[in-house]
Amino acid sequence: MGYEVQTPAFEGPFDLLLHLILKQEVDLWEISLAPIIDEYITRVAELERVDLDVATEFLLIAATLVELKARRLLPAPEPIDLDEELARWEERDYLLARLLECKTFQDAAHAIHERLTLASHTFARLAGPEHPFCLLSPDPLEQVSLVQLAKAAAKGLTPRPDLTVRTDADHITVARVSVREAIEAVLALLPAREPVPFRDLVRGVSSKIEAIVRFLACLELFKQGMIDLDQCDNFGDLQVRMLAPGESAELDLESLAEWGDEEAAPALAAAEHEEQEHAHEHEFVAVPASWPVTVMPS
Amino acid sequence: MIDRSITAAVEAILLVATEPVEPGVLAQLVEVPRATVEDACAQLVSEYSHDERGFTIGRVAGGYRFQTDATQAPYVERFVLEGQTARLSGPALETLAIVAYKQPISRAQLSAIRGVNVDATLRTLVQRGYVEESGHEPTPGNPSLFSTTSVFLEKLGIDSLTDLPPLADFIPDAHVVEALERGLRIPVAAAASNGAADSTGDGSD
Amino acid sequence: MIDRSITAAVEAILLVATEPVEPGVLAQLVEVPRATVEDACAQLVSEYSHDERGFTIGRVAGGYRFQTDATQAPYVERFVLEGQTARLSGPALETLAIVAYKQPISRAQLSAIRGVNVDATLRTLVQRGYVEESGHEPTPGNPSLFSTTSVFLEKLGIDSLTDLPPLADFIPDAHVVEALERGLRIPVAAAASNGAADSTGDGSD
Repeated sequence: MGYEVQTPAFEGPFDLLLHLILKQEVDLWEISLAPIIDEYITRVAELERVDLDVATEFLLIAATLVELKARRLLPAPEPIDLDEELARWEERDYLLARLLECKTFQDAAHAIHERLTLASHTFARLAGPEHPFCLLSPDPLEQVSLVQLAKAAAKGLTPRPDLTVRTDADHITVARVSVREAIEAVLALLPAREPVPFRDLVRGVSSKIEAIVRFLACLELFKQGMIDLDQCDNFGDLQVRMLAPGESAELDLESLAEWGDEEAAPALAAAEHEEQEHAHEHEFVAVPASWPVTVMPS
Repeated sequence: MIDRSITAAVEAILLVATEPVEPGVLAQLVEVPRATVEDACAQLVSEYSHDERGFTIGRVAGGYRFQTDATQAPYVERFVLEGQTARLSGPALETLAIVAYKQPISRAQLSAIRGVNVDATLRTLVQRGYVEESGHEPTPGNPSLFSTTSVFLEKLGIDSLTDLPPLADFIPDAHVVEALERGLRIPVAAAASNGAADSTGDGSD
Repeated sequence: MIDRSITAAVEAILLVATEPVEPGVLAQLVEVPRATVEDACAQLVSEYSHDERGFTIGRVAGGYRFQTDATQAPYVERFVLEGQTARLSGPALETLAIVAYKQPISRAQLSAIRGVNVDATLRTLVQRGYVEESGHEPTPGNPSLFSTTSVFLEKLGIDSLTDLPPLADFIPDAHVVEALERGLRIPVAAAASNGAADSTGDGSD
């Protein structure tokens, strides 16, 4: 049996662990750790720049979990080394402390959210002085320097990351992107034999979700033996090469059905919009179990 | 006597309004006849006066608005003169700056860039004389295009728009091109030749 | 009871203000002690509430301001079409909470607590005006430190950071700690001391 971990778009390992332990009441020993780690690696792969501190932190936590779990699986050695035992508790306490801290701020965030909502029901008066008086006020621009103006323009023009969530899901524009279409797009972009960086295959796509789906398309093509994937260095560009007719298989469109595009794309899109608190259950990315989710350097 | 729920709604709406609100609009919002709105306002005026409030409701330009009571003018003048109200709010300054760098620009383009409705801010800027309607876009509906005025240049102490510091100096690298593209209209001929590559000179044309 | 001339002056000034006015500034303008201003505002708040007015005086971000009464929100929202609907996402809220309680705080410290990279969420918060760069850490590389802004206080409708509920209120209670401990329990020691008593989790693997 074993607990099947589905991996919604959690904001990292703490979120995920808290969810599993507190909400699902899962005993960590019953969890398969691989999906958690896969999920994390997939996320890291999506990042443009890897924050080494955070990545290291995750490794430490993952290692602690693996160790805790491994010990659990092995029969206890007869005499227990006291030092080792202490170290083990130390590791566990560290993880526990981190989780408690994370939980504390999650609850604080909840309180702040409530205050924000409450306060959003009152509106401040912004009209300012009425007619004769408004002429009296010193000219506002006199206090503004050219540099301030330019900074304001830069601030206003810098594309704002859209991480906001609307109140209900109806407002979310779901980008309907299908893996099938992405496969066609990828095939159209790939030259006969030259390897192309994956980066080039997503040039010009308008949303992250499209890029993700193109990536999935590449994985599908790889699985079907149509293309070859190669990554020379850690975090290096993923090279995508079309296999020559002789070495490649036929594209099996039938198997694409397992994608259930209608389901998968909205799920991905929703995940990209960042989850609403209670919507975790609906945002699992529908990745078939047989999938090579990570592409490691060869 | 008008019901409290009606006067309270009228008070709340007038409090947040930045321009006089027509009785018809108030009537629609509060879902009562226009005459009721007018009675409500009259009643409020008399209550405020009876309670010796520092404000009243005035009827100007066909609408109602909150205004200070004439007896309090000395205090209001002092407050306004000290410049407490004179700062351009962050959003207003950003909108003005975007007009400066992206002119001529339509209301819709501004709203798209700012991510919010800019009507109120734009009105303030026009009232202040910093921004003016400078033409119309040759698209359906002929939306107005806005540009900065010579008053704007004067206040900033510069001769022409070319004296504005290049925007590229203030935008983090990765965002420059995208930011510049966002604000760009597609003036048919220019876009074809320059595209977005022309980053620094953008403010000047 | 505060004299009518004082309350009226306070009302008039607050009516024309576009940002919360500090009690000290009001005191200076009206030429009364600060405490009198505070009493006057408290008195006005209770009068407005008694009279069922659609507005009140709020104390936010260190000052007083006129604001609509929460009960009138439906009417006001109808009028102010651009509802302030853009909600913060869960992750953004959590990051905001950490900044609020741990400020000033660096990006790295934030990431460490959240367990994920916070660049994007932090950028949203800065752009929304909730958070700003407030200084630099005196360590190699001088990383930026972030703090909440007065906009944050205004949006929360609180006067100062001390009005935030104490963080201690959110420290997980015993049953959460217990659940986490259970989730992370180290079975070996238990197995050694208790023998076979601990049998629940074993079968699953």
